[in-house]
Amino acid sequence: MISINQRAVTSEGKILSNRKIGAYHHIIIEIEGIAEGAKPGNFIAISVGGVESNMPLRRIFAIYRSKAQSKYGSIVEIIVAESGKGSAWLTRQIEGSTLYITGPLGTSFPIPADPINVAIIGGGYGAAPLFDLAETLKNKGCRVDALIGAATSAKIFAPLEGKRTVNSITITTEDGSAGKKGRITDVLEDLLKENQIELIYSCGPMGMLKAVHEIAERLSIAHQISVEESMACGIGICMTCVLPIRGDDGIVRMLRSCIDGPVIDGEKLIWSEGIPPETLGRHL
Amino acid sequence: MISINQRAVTSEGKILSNRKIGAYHHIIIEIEGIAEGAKPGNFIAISVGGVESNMPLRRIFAIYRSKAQSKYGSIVEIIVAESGKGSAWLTRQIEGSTLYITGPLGTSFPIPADPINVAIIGGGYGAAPLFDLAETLKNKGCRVDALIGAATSAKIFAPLEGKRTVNSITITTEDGSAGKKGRITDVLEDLLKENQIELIYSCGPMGMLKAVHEIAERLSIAHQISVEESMACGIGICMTCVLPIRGDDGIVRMLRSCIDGPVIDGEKLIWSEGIPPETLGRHL
Amino acid sequence: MSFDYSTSIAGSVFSNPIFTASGCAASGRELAQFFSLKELGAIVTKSIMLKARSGRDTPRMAETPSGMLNSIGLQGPGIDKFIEEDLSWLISSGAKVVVSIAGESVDEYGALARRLRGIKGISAIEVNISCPNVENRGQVFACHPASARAVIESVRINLGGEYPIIAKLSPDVTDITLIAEEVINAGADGLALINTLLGMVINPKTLKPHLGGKTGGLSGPAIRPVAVRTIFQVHAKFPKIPILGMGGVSSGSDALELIAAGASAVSIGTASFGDPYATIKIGKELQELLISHNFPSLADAVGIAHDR
Amino acid sequence: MSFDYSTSIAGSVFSNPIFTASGCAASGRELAQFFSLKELGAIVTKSIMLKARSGRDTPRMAETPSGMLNSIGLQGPGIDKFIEEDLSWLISSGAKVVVSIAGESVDEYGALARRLRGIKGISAIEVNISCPNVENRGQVFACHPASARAVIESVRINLGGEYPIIAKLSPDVTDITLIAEEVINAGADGLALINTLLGMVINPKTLKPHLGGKTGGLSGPAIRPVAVRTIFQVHAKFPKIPILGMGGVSSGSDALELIAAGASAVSIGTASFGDPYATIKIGKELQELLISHNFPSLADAVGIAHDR
Ligand SMILES: Cc1cc2nc3c(=O)[nH]c(=O)nc-3n(C[C@H](O)[C@H](O)[C@H](O)COP(=O)(O)OP(=O)(O)OC[C@H]3O[C@@H](n4cnc5c(N)ncnc54)[C@H](O)[C@@H]3O)c2cc1C
Ligand SMILES: Cc1cc2nc3c(=O)[nH]c(=O)nc-3n(C[C@H](O)[C@H](O)[C@H](O)COP(=O)(O)OP(=O)(O)OC[C@H]3O[C@@H](n4cnc5c(N)ncnc54)[C@H](O)[C@@H]3O)c2cc1C
Ligand SMILES: Cc1cc2nc3c(=O)[nH]c(=O)nc-3n(C[C@H](O)[C@H](O)[C@H](O)COP(=O)(O)O)c2cc1C
Ligand SMILES: Cc1cc2nc3c(=O)[nH]c(=O)nc-3n(C[C@H](O)[C@H](O)[C@H](O)COP(=O)(O)O)c2cc1C
Ligand code: FES
Ligand code: FES
Repeated sequence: MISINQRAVTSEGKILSNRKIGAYHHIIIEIEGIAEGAKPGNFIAISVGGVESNMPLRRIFAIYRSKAQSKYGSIVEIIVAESGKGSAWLTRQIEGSTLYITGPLGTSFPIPADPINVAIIGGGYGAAPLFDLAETLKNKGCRVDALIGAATSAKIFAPLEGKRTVNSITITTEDGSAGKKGRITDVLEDLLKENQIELIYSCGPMGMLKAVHEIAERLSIAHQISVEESMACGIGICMTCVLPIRGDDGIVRMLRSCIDGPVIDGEKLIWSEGIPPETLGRHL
Repeated sequence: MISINQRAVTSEGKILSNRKIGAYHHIIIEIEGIAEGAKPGNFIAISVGGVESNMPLRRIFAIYRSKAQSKYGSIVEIIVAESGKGSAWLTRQIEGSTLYITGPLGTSFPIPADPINVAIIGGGYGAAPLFDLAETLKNKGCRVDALIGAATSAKIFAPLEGKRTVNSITITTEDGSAGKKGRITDVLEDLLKENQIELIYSCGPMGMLKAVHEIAERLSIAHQISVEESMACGIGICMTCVLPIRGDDGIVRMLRSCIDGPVIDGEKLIWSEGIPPETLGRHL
Repeated sequence: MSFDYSTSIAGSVFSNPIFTASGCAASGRELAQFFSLKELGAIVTKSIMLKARSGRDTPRMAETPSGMLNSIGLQGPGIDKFIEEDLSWLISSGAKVVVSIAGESVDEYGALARRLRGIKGISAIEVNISCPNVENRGQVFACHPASARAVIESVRINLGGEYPIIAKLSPDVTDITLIAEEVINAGADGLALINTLLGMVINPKTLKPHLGGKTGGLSGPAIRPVAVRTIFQVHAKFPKIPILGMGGVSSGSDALELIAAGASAVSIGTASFGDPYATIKIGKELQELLISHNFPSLADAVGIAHDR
Repeated sequence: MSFDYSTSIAGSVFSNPIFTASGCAASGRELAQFFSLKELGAIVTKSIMLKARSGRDTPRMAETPSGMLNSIGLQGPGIDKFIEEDLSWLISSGAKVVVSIAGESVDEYGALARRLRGIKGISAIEVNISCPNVENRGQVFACHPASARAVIESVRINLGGEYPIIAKLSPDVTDITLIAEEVINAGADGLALINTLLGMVINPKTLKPHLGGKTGGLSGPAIRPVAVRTIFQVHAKFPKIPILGMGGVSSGSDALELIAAGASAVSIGTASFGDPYATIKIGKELQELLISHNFPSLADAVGIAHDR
């Protein structure tokens, strides 16, 4: 069993910039100790609501980019979609505000030893952690094709620098307001075949991950996914964030996606809804 | 029975200025509808902690000054002592912040029909509502002597404009850091006699009010007090803020200090601790 | 198509499902300067006792995280003065009125019920058998099936069927559905869920219990999950009994939670302390939410969480 | 004069009174990277059952105002694997360990106790008879005097007096002092107060219960007044029985409230989710507060609210 990310620290950060891009907020945070240990796929946990908050739990955000030695010091960047109360609070915080953060947390995307052809597939803000990954892969000599989809153009996260790191980028929107009209899965199979993709990295809503996985499985392409489960702690102490995962011993266990994930081998995840019957310790 | 202040409105205000003076914060709020109906002695109730606050109850502050037609629009001013979490939050709010306020609430200081000699006696921030009162009294032709006390000089609230409205001002501090060393009651009797005071207005901690009342009673001087009881609602609907008060019918009832007060005739208040035995409906 | 926002509790019809909570609107008059009481589904009055009562020592309240404790102890003028001054004013204002009663004995509840007979303009009687702010917590009739039953029987007999009886229960019991069962069998037409939870705050400076009465009743958003659970449990077992839900509602979305769990109407308590207009705001928000969920009427949403 | 921060529960001594709460620190290892576990009074492990258990369906948590619901359902590896992997690691780390156990039957509790005999390095056994996250809430042994008693007797007999027994009770009962009385008579050396309150959240979008398990346990600051009240009531009746207090503690001042009410030690649960260092921070704050109140030792503050 993998234990908590050994590089995690708890620290106080300061917002350097909070800008709206499309439907999202791009927040740059100056904070010591997190970028230093961060790898693509890791996430951070942020306290929300201030000193007299009625929200006791931290909120989880994938690291979009991080840099230990930028000209502003050690920085971490995130892409925030306003969803409920906590993310709404976050998007309202102005430059100079203090944030309490724990990170980097969770597993990171495994990097292939050899320069192979990979695809990064991002749904909505799920694209955020993939461009840093793309850069690492590029430096390894991989060919990287990107496929980014969302409901509408405002929800496509594909920053200019990101676009430069990849060999190609395909965009789909359900309403046709940007790129091809339709879903990621409408164009995925062609893209995988054309570019002879050997490994897929995907991040987005569970429905999308599942649809991608069906195609990956059919084409026998390895698939690393980053999942998004409700997390109360993010550090492995509460057991809320579990998913059924088959171990190397063949046994299915409910593993914590905050420490055994969020990056998981798509083949090991049991994709059915609920707790699968063969899970260790399943009751009744 | 007096009912809720008929001029009360609930409205959204904006902080125009928030400055530290001594141990207190002087906060000026632009808000429609409150100054219009406010009288000296009234208070306002302010929501604290922002949208995601863990503090469901409003905080109560005496109106220090208010002006319906200032050059900044309609304004209300308060003097805030940092006490617990809510007042601390308030002192941190910067210019431009929004505040949700209900007011003016409660009774006001009764103004004598004739120009008589009065004393205003304020303990700590209790002095805040008394200077506006003094101005009203001055305009009525009264002689006004002020006696302001606190533990230490930083807690003496006696603004320059305030000083100008009164005929004399005496200051006491327990540590001697300003004015006379000692308590209000050490100098009170002399002051009352010297100036032939006919009516006392006092506002401050209950212990001080009680000590002042003993002297007022002994000298047979009328005494209007402004009390500070814990209030959950401030508008008469919860029954938390009660005090034993003797009615004109001679019966003692637990009355709500938010609508039958905070300004109360000192003679009608039963000063004993707890619910007096003769109170209507006392149980056991 | 027009949306039907009305609700009914055992034959009494209300224009909308947002009521005040007993003890959180005094006798209605104080709120009347902020809005017309006719905008509310109903005013539920502060629980009234047979005789005048001064209540418990101060301090009577403590704020807690997203909640508050109160230990009012049922201060009030007694039923006669209440009827004469408060109730008559309320009825003449045109508001719908639910009168809440509390007694120290089974007989006292009966006597209260008799006093209320024949008054035109009362929509229902809420029988508070669950106030934790009494000197002897053994007096919380809702804590024990037999005493809960005895009170409701006494009220029913003495009321002579004039108004629907709503029994207000305490969440501080091992199995609230058992208490619900007893009071339904005893003739309660509806249930009010929930009264406050028994709590205590110790003052960190004096290290003594902060409240004059030591313990108090916990209300506010903090207790909402307990209210939702309780309403859900009781509605699952007694789907035909109307429930007046309450506990920590401060938005339309909160109210919808209680309705989906099984409440036919929702009382707003603590939220009115933080905002005198809370009931009005919540009423509007709830209506918008129900419409956006495509419910043709409020009634269609009641208990919907059980079917999905 | 030096301040004595240590505490003892039925003979087991701890360097300070701040423990983790069962289920809120897994088996300790996860927190060990943030600070040394030796800094804690003790680690209380996640309640372990006889066999491996996968727990309840997801989602397993919902945030609520100043609180949260969880419906983990006692997921765990089973006692054997726990002893082999988690407990051995914990003991070797030098941490003080309180092992929490949970069974589905009286016999299962007994079997768990037997399995734990003879393990060096356990400071106490916490017997969780109050987990609301089980399929059949009838299984909450702490809800009924007879079942509570039977479990503790079984544990006592099977443990052979090796470690102190701490019975963990539920606040969701009509009178917690009655349950306390039973478990004390059955041989509990201490009490853990309180487990979570049964609650529910309905998702405002789907209008279904949000949690996979429908109901969940309410924890966090929201429930602190209930914890303080419960500890106060039980300490008043059984002043000699040590209490491990818990429920919504997130600052030293909160911890002091529980101690003044009668707790000899305080477990920190939900607060650690919001801040991995919560236990350490609270421990420091509490010590400073106790010193500023001029207590020569922690022990002098225990139950002080009863004397003032
Ligand atoms: C590994 C991981 C990476 C993520 N990365 C990003 C990102 O880069 N950008 C981004 O905008 N969002 C991201 N999310 C989702 C983000 O955590 C939620 O949108 C956010 O927590 C919602 O909080 P809220 O207060 O706005 O909503 P509320 O509904 O008020 O939240 C209530 C509780 O539920 C939890 N919750 C609600 N929605 C989600 C969700 N979708 N996923 C997990 N927990 C949830 C919250 O954390 C909180 O504890 C990520 C989630 C995970 C697990
Ligand atoms: C009529 C009246 C006029 C007041 N005028 C002023 C003023 O001009 N300036 C000023 O600084 N303060 C004033 N106060 C006191 C002020 O209301 C409290 O200091 C403040 O509410 C404390 O809130 P908190 O969140 O900081 O403290 P907390 O201790 O966190 O408050 C918890 C709860 O207790 C209540 N509470 C705590 N202390 C008091 C108190 N002393 N009086 C009443 N309620 C209390 C709070 O309102 C809140 O509901 C006045 C109080 C009253 C009743
Ligand atoms: C100050 C106060 C006084 C209350 N008085 C009564 C009462 O007299 N009778 C009663 O049945 N409930 C009383 N309650 C309980 C409320 O009616 C309601 O059941 C409870 O507060 C939960 O709702 P809330 O969270 O919206 O406040 C009182 C509550 C508060 C806060
Ligand atoms: C996620 C979670 C899991 C829990 N698991 C257990 C458990 O396994 N055994 C137990 O006795 N209590 C369990 N509890 C209850 C806590 O130990 C504690 O009694 C409760 O949460 C109140 O404390 P808090 O408010 O500090 O969290 C759990 C609580 C939470 C939040
Ligand atoms: S979020 Fe707590 S264990 Fe994963
Ligand atoms: S503060 Fe609510 S009645 Fe006075």
